[in-house]
Amino acid sequence: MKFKLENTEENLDGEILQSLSNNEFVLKIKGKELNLKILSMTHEKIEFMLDSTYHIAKYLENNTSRITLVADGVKLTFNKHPDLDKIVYKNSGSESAMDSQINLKSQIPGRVVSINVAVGDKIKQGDVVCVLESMKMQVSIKSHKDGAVKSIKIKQGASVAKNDVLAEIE
Amino acid sequence: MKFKLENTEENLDGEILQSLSNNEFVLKIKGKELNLKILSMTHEKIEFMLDSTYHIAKYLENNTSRITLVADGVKLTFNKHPDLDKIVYKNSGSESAMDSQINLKSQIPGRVVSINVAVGDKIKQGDVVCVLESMKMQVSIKSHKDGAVKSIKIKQGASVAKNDVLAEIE
Amino acid sequence: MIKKILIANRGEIAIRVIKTCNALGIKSVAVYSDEDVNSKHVKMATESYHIGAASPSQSYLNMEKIVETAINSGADAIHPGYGFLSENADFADLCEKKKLNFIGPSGKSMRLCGDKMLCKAAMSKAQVPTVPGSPGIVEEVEKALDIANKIGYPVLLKSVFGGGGRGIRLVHNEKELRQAFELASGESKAAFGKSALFVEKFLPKIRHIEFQLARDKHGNAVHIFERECSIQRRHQKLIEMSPSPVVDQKTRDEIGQLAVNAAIAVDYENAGTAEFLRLDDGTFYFIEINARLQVEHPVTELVSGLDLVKLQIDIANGEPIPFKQKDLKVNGCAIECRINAEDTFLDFAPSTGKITDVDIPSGPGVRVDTYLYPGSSVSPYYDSLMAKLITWGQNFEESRQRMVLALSDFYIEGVETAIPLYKTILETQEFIKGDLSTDFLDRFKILDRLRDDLKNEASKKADVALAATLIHSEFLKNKITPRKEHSMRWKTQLDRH
Amino acid sequence: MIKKILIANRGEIAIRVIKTCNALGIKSVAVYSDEDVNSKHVKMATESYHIGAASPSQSYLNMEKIVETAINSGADAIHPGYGFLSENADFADLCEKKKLNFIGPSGKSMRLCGDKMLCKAAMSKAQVPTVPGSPGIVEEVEKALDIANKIGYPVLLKSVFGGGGRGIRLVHNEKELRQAFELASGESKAAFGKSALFVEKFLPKIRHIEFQLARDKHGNAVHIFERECSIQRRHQKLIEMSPSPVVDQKTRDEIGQLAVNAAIAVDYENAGTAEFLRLDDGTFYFIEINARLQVEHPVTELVSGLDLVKLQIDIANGEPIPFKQKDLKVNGCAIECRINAEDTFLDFAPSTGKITDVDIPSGPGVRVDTYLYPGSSVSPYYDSLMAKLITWGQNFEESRQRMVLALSDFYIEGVETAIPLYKTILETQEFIKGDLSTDFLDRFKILDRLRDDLKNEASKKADVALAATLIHSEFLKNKITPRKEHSMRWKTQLDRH
Repeated sequence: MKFKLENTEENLDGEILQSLSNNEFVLKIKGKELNLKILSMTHEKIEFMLDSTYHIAKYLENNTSRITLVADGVKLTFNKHPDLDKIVYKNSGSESAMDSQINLKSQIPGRVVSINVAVGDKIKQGDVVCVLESMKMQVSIKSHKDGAVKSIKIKQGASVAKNDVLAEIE
Repeated sequence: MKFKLENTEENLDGEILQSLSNNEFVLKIKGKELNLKILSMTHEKIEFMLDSTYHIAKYLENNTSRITLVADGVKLTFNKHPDLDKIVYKNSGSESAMDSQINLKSQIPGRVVSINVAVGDKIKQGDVVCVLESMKMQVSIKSHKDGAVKSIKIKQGASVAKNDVLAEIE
Repeated sequence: MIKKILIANRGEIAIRVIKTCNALGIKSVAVYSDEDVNSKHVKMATESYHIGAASPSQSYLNMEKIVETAINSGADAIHPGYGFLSENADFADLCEKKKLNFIGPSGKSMRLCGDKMLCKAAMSKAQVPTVPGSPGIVEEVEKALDIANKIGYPVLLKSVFGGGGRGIRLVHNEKELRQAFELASGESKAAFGKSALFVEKFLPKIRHIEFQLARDKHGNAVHIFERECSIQRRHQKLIEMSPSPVVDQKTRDEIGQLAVNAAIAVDYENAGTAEFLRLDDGTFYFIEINARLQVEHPVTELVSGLDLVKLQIDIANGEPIPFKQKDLKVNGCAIECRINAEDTFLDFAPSTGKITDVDIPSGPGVRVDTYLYPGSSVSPYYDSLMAKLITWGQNFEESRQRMVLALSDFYIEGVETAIPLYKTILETQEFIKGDLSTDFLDRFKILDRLRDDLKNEASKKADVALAATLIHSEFLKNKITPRKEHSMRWKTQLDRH
Repeated sequence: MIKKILIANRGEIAIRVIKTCNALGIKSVAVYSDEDVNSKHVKMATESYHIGAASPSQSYLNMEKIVETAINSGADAIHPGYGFLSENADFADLCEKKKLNFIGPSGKSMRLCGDKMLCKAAMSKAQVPTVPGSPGIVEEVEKALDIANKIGYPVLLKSVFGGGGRGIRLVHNEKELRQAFELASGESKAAFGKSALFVEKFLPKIRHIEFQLARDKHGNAVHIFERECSIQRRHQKLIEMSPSPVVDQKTRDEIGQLAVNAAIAVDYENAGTAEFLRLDDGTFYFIEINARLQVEHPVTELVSGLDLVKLQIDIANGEPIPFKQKDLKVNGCAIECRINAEDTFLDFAPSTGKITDVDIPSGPGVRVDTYLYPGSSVSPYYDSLMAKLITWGQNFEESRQRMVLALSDFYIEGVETAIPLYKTILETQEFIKGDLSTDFLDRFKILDRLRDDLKNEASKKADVALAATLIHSEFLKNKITPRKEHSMRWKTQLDRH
């Protein structure tokens, strides 16, 4: 199987060569053979020895296209279809996935302190769209792209959750 | 409901006077009214405020006659039928439940180092029946009563688990 | 003698105070908002009372309610922690009025500490040097020019209506000052109806160094060494340590004495902190007194062996400080990292939510003050400090090594933290050499280094993660059944796969 | 320079050594038996290797296998921990032969420490006082009488074939000694074919006080203060502390120097311990050298600030001890309680099994060295020490208060422990006054007091337990449904029942 490590953009391949028993396997990772022995395993977590070293991994997300896990305390995300991804990306015809989105989302929860744009305004990437307050701090939310403000989804004084759409920029 | 606290032989009574909501109750314990508010509850564990103080209890055992729990780190056992218990005890006609048992059980796991009695031997309470070794320590297992050795259930060098019967004393 | 203390706070500092209460046999009373029903301080206190809604103004800042709770619960003293009401002079006065022993300075002293202009005047009288500049508001440009000439360019022209970097102008000569004064004055008049400008010397590269103070009701005053707190983001401390790499015993004695003089100048009582700025040439300028127990007090505890909360309680009880300045010696070195719930790459924006898992480090020389437990929550209503990781070592290097290890062992799931940032900082040569300043993060492009470190770390763990991923795929296809737990029965032979 | 250490041990001490390896950037190699597949030391080490079956003789005592594993894994040194092979001179020799740096004294020195008669002779030469008595075996009764007259009655007549209290006779005068000698001699000849008796002064009420030693390859030797280890059961230590309540600085200097002389007398290298008995009149008698890191080394670490495992590694690397005797000062007071898996009321019989739950205490001045985690196991194959709880305070009283608190916070589910016993001991006036002796438990009828304390504690918690029981009954009848966890969504208003 081929994977792309999103943290580093590295392409990796790995496979299970042999199952020695229900708990021991021979793997091939980046061309190198490794012995893996499962110590404990559930849906959420696996503890294992890889050659002679202990590791623990927690699975945070596993869907058809991506898997996110925490390996020995380090969070990593694999893209399961690195080739497919490339095709989709090419066909989208845009420079980056970010730019193609019209939704400006909040990456933090907070209370809306001020709204600094109006519908129809032409704005540039980095312009402040609104200011949120959370944990005693005021955080400016900036536009992720150049464009025009199509709609504003928030009101002053209202609370927003993480990932809520704040505005649409076209 | 009436309970006997086995740790202290105290008799206690308590009841739920009123259910204010699914999570709040008024209890009467030893004649005193107390407010109880459940913070979290599962089969194994309860966290609650009793009047204004937080408590946590873990249920270790709960059967028809006894409940054992750990309240704020302290292990307690309640007998649920203190009256019934008294009747059974009276009818058994013996001085204590211990004495009436013929089985000498091991209260520790270990390996049998030596057997110090033979079948038919007359022994007294406190006589050494056998010696077990566990965690580098030798522990003498003594007879729990006066009597004759009816049978020996272990062999030298064998391993025994906690609560295994070592011998029968009649 | 204090027998029962209400702690008018939450989070790790409430827990910290409860621990000392427990050790001293003093009963503790916790208060909590709707948001904190399941918080650890509520569970640990002798008694706990609900005081209002999640919003601080309705709970932890509600003076009347807190004082009422203290009285009703039979508490005889109030510990304010830090933040919330801890530096509120009215609250200190209210406690005094209600015969509750407020564990901190008097309202009067607190007011003096809180007013920058009054405080500066008091310091000037006590010959404690403050940042050179105008002693108050400057109405006319000629006066501003006089001051600038006296203290030397460049200078900062500031507006008292500003704050957080707004309304500040850096000027390098007379011409620039004239222009800036006119502009700023105009702006200020337009916005606020009047101009209120002052001049202060521009300090290009500074360290933040503070001294722990204690002063009892009998006038005995000591300093308990310095803390270097120069690693900051947005003027908030991230990493603190004691001793400072640039403070030798002579400097400690000298500036420590200034700090003590500052405490005397404002008739300060109980534990507090005198903050200073230090220039590269070794000049120290007093900036303010923090009239409370400081977040970073544990580093002082670890190098002095003192329990500062106990010291606070003893002083509040009217006892004399049980040691003299000469009895105090810095023992080893302690470092603290503030583990905030925030996203380093989102400009340190808050990150809140449920803590689904947490591993707290331990070991020789490691101390963690925290309210976290698996299943606990980080609330958006309160500040982002979840934990303080403090390590002690015989010297800076041992303390640093232990910190690096402890950071690696600290796992928090559910929110973003600055733990990776701290690992990067602690391993830089600049930090190791002690080349610290308040602009450390910018000056050494730490965030770029962090990005590299994170990539390297991910790259190193790629094999392990890939192995886990391959096995998980098999597991999901039901091709592997997890094996049972090892039986611990004495007689059972273990299988040997 | 040592780069990779194999730790020939398990449990808390293996973890302790790994922590220092990690701090120093040294790679660690763990070894494990079948029983320890899921043990914490296996999980923490850089590499871990299986070495055999559960029985120690087939794993942790298997010298050849351990040395082979060290060589195959590329380790350049071996740390033996305590117990197992730590005082096995043959193992030290084998390591030397295989060019593995054994972190401990030489085999030769270890042999001298291990042979009581040889060691006694060496001490006599070095003028280190040992318990008065015959210098070796006494063949004739007249010789025994001479010695008894010299050292004074009462004396103990002991057989070298005895042990654990067997074959020991207490005699008060010449007549008793004659009778006893005849009886014992006859018994011994009947049982072993020959008589081998010796005479030793009877010491009625003794303290066990030991000194931490360190000596490097350059002949530099220091003592790192004493530890008082008088609270024991069956000659095994339960509670240790430093400093001892009966050792002042003068005594420390004096007996410490004797301890150093003892180390020199046996050409001891690395960290070790000289054990002494102390009589009520202040007389100290050397009894033996423990040629290894001691279980109770953390109390010395907390009052000295040293990392003794680091010191061991430095010495093994050939480095000189980096401080002089005069640089060392006792800082505060540390107490350790050994948390064994054993049943106090079953004569301290072992208690083994799965640890279904564990809460480990923390806080200022609290250190816990342990292999426990929820789901871990206490094996009957190995010794019963699960955890060491150590507290530090500025003085004895602060350390004691912190210990009492920490003991209350320590919860271990699945096996019996002596935690309640320690709570009782720590709260007795006798312990507080420092009236310690090896027969402390019997002398003050501690087990009876423990029974009372346990009843009182149960009685105090009866209301809480009863409340929980009432609710549980309702819950089991499905009359209560557990409420859902609080939602932490920003927008969600908390319900207010």
